[in-house]
Amino acid sequence: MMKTETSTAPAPAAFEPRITAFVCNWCTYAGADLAGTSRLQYASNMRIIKLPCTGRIDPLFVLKAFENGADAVLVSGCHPGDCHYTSGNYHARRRWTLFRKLLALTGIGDDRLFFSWVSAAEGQKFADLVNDVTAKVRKAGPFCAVHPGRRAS
Amino acid sequence: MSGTKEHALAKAARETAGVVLSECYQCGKCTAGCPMARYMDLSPNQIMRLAQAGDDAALERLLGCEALWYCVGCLTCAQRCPRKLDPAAVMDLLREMAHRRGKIPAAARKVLAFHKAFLDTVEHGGRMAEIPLVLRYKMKSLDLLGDVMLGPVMLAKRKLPLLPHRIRGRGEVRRIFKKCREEHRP
Amino acid sequence: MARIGVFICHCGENIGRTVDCAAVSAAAAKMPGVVVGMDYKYMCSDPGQQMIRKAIIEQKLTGVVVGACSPRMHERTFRAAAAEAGLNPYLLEMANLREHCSWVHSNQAEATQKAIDLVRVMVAKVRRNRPLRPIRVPVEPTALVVGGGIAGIQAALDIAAGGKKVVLVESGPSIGGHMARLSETFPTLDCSQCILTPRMVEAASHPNITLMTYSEVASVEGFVGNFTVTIRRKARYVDPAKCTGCGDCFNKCPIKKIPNEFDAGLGLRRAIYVPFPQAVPNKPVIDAAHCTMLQKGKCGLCAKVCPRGAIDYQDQDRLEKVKVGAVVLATGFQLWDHAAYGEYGGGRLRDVIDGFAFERLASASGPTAGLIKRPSDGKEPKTVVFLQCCGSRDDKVGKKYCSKICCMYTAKHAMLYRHKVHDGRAVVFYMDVRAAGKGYEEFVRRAIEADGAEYVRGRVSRITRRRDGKLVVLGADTLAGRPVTIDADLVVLADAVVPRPGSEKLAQLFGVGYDQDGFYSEAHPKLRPVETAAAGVFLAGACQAPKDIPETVSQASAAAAKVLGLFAKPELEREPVIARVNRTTCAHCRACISACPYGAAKDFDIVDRAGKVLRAVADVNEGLCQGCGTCASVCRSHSVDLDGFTDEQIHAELNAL
Amino acid sequence: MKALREAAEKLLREKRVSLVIGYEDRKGRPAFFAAKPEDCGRLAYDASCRQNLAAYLGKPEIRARLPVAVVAPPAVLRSIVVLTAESQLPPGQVLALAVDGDSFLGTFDAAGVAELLRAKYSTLAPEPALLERVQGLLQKSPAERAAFWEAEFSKCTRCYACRAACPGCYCSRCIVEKNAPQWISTAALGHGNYTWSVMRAFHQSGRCTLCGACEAACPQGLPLMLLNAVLDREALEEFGSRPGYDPEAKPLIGSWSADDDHSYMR
Amino acid sequence: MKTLGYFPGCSLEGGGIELDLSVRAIAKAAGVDLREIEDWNCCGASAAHSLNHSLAVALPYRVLALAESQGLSEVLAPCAACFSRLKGTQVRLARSPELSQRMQEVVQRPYQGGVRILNINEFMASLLEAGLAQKLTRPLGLKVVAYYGCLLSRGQDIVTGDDAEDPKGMEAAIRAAGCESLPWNCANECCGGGFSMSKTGAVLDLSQAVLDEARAAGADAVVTGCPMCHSNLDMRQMELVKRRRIPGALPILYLSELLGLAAGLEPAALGLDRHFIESRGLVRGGV
Repeated sequence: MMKTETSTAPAPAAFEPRITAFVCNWCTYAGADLAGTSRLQYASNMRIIKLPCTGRIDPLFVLKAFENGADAVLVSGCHPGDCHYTSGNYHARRRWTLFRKLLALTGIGDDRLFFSWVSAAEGQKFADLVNDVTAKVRKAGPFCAVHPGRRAS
Repeated sequence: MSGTKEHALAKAARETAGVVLSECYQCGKCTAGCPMARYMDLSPNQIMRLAQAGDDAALERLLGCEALWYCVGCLTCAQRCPRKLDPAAVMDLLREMAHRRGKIPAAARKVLAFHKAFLDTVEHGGRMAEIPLVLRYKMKSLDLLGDVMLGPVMLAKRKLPLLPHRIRGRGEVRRIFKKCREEHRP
Repeated sequence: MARIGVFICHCGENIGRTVDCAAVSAAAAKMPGVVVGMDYKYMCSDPGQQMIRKAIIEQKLTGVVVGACSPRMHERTFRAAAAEAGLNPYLLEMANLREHCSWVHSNQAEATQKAIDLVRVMVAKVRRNRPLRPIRVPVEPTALVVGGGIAGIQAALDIAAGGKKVVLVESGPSIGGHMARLSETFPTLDCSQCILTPRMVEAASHPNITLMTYSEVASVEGFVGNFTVTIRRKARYVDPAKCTGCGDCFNKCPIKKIPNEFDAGLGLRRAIYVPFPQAVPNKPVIDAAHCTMLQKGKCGLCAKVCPRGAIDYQDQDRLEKVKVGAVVLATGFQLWDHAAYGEYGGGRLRDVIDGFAFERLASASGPTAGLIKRPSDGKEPKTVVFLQCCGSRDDKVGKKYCSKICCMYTAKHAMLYRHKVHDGRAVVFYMDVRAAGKGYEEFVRRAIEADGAEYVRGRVSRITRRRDGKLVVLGADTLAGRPVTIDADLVVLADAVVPRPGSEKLAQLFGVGYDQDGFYSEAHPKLRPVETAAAGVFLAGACQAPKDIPETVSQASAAAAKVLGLFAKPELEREPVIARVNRTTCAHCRACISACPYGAAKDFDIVDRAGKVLRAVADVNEGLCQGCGTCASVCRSHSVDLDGFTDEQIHAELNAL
Repeated sequence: MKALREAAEKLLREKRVSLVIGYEDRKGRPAFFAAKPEDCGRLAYDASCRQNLAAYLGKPEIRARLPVAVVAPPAVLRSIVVLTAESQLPPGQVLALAVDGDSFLGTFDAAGVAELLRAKYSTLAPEPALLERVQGLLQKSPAERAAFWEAEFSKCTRCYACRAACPGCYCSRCIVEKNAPQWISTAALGHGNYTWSVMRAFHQSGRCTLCGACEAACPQGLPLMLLNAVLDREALEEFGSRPGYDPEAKPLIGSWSADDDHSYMR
Repeated sequence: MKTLGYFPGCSLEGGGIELDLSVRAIAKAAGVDLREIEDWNCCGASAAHSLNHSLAVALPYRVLALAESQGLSEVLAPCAACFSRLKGTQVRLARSPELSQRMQEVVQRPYQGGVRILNINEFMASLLEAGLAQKLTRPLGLKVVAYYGCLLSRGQDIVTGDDAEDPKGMEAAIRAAGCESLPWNCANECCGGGFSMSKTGAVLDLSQAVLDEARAAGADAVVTGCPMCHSNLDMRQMELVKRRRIPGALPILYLSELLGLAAGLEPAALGLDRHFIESRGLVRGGV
């Protein structure tokens, strides 16, 4: 068992956010694989849902994730021009530009909903991204319990 | 950084000089462009290499070398380093360590004497002024004969104010010196 | 009733070190619908696969989740195993417990919890999986090879030798690529043109090869087995059918002072020209930008002297469509522009040249007929300084990577120079000499020991030109720990190898990935080095990464073998991840039709028996659909769904989190 | 008013349409379907007409009776163009009796509607008061915004009057009615109400003409136009989207440009 | 009248007084009011930097804090070394809130980061843009080389808007003064900097290389913006002449002097009479 200093268990009271990520199969999923093969260490709070392309991601998926208790959602796919399906990410980009504004109006802002381009070559970026998102959400705290979009626990 | 061991010097270089020593791949471009390299007993790339090693013997050679005192601060090494490192900043760090340790090679003592004279002057009056500086320098370096003629010529050229300016806030400046010195106690 | 089996792999220590695999399989066994939870040291091994097969048969499993490495690694393996046991392979899913979990986390409790979550998500998904059948599509047994350098030539020849048709597209007027520009080749010092030109001629004359020079890929449609590629045939202004290559036109052309790209600008060419004497096809083109007839309507001399009337000033770019089943990208490289190094003169010093320029100086067929003369004054340089890693291994100004070929060609340059200028000094500044290759290390030693090249370990900080014409090279000898200054007559920079301009755009046309430097990405760095993520598109040569000639030729032959393998079957199978439309609920708003990147979604009329149109809806063409799912997400009523990633599956995954 | 009635009557008399959809001359100005020329005397139009009659054009009962004419103030005209772009109106089957304030502007087919809009209404903009409400809400903290909507959505009874009133909601099977899987809970409770209203608004992005019919129809008085307005503003600013002017427009969600903004992407 | 904060620095009160005189004169001619930071202290120069990195930041911090508290949002630091120290500190503070916090404790003064530091090249360029060019009525017709040295050419995020390997920041001003800026190889080479007294031999070697190259380029004079460079090239040149290491004397001018001369100001008012190497002869009809 390899132990490093960073692996100390969190204090019991610490808030550990639940983060749901929707990623495309070709770029970000592969980038996350590269982070793994490169043995980059990052926070364990994120759970990935793999889809073929960011173009597949319906905003409903995001709302469902929040409804089910996610404290934040990440959507990540190929950089512009790199989409395996040539333009799925462009479709997605336009969708998110609008949807994030709509969610912001209802109180879900930039500390809850994250978007990124991570290519298959960007293992380091993926690891940094997970850490950064986790840190931001940790700071933002649990997704407002009274938010109308969350299932009453 | 996980999984890698970092020795004390590497840690200090990362924290105070912003240089991750392991990133140096010894290309020598720092040495190639250094205007002072030809006067140095250790070339800048050798200083980086020994700093990477970081063991006691390496440290002994580093802190005792003259080269540390000959960095002119021209920024060429950092400007051209392909690894975006700043070898001069590492030398700054080592120089401070050498100064704290106190064993300065004879050839470098004039440089140290000058720096000290400069800082003494500033600590005293808040500003540097050439006449007090030169006097202090000559006391410290015992270089009594060097440049003896320059002073009078400078005076003739009306380049030196006879009464150096002393600022109102020199108490404040002295306090700053004191605090910074305290921070630097090993 | 779902009967799911969950199999957790320790991957030796790789997963087991951080994830408590037994705990994961125990937790999985309690998940709804799961009837078997097991863990094993190496699930991908034969006994591991046997465990899965046995459980499928004995437990009558309706779905399987393997918690192991990334599905990109072993999904095929496990799906094949499931199929052997009689389970539809698409009823098996993988949870990525290695790349996404054990390798990236070190806290065992956290990693184990995450692993359980990942497995639960996949169990929830697999319960909603439906059996799918691969899609079969016919294959057009013609290959397209893009790039007519040695990689493209070799790939085309090998495919043609296998009895399949090839279309070889080259953007320049001649095939041959960079190899045709080299003087000699390391480590044998063969004359480059002597070994290359027979291949060029063979490619041009092979009955299975259609050569399209001065042509570029304009657009790509379709998919593996069935690409339709539109080629832009650039206007040559010379009808190749009539031209005999006699040369009267370019001997008479009055526009004489155009720097010849082939000679790295050291020689001159005319406005109508063949790039080099051995060009294939050996027929000229008119460089429209420099031709006064095409620019201003004045001159027309070439048309007058042409005995065959082959000159056609009205010629225009034409688009031509070719149908191909597979593609080999062999677009090669170019040298990075060292103008970015201000400290090396910023590209303004004429006697600071790149490696290709030196090749041309050293080449018997070059602008100096093989005499080493420096560009500024034509004098023979008595001291030549070679700088390795110029723009390579320097991501501050240039590129992070090692360009791989420079150590060897620099040694060759130093050697050739010393052979030609006996009283000359060749000084090589290097950081490391990377001479891993058959006969390579021996070659470098020979350059040093037998030919007297002076190797100095260190980079150069600055090059300036003194008024007497000397180039002052400020370097370091890091082994001696001292700065070194050399007064040189000529400096040769071993500039980094970078992809050709436009290669990223080409990659986008074919849906091929590329890395941050623009080199094409192979499907797997070790096990699928000539394939790309785009099915049916293969790689050869330096478009993938810097490579020397032997390596390039090897990869080209490998790509050809892949193409021939693909063409060996009349049909091929594709992943059945495709979209489907629920015609009952489709409101025909046409958003999916607008969104589909492949034109696979289209209008469809529902008709009654009499053929009367009852209603229009959207429909998806199975052959064209690539399975991105963009259509599904723009459908407001969710009347479009994507097999393999259905609404139900995703919904279940989210509910499992 | 007289001119409108005469034009409607003429269409029915000449059998150019089988039905005129308009507003009835009584309190509340409800929708009125004139099938006979003599019914047209009951037609009326003034500023109190809040319904968007284009909503009827998506209903199967009306589609079965094409061709029809519809009394159309500017917002309805734009809805007609949106529906045309989405292939919902068979060519030549819908005529607009264009009205504005108290004037009748004439009878137009789909192409004529687009031309009229470009000529006379190219500068239609959302009401400033609406944008101010949006701005006001955006100035609050996220928690306050959440609380605001919590309070509002808790009133929703899921009567779907908003959907019925909207010409954009012509799907034969609405996403909320899909039950395998059921993405949106149909219980009139917090998260289902939230998801419903947010998705309903999002489904109108690039298509909503800000006619206000949904909000006017809501028996609980939910401020639905805030959601529509924030999307409308973003779509205009980011993509230059102006729904309801171009009958050949590609769907905003379902098309893209390489220049689209992604400054928020990391 | 535009007001600009002014940090002369210690050199300009002594050996570099010509720079102070000429900068003040040209500013006056251009209608810019230079307001000296009250009670400023030494920036620490290379001495502080060499021996105590905290001091190397703390001393400039006090200057920045003073400037801010005196309402000076832009400060000219004509001395290249002072400029480099002040702006370098500014950049580091902006990057590290932690350092800002620590410095506030050491110096006991607040600083919000609201001061912009200008070097002499930027200052001259801004004067030209603001209309000084029209006042340069005496084109000098000299062939000069622009000498940037180290601290007006290098320093990441310190010297911005210029090319470290091919600096051009003085070109416009030199042309505006009716002079030709000759191409040469030493524009950004080092003169030996602060080692004038403590390692004089090195300074002589390095300065000689610069002077040799300037002469080979055919220059009538070397133009600089740094008092340290000036002192090494001007004062130490006497020694090189005396030891016959160089064939003759080459005048060294500050950029501000060059512009002052072109504006028709008196050479003495610009401090030309205080140079070690006689330079008044450069002006037509001069002494």
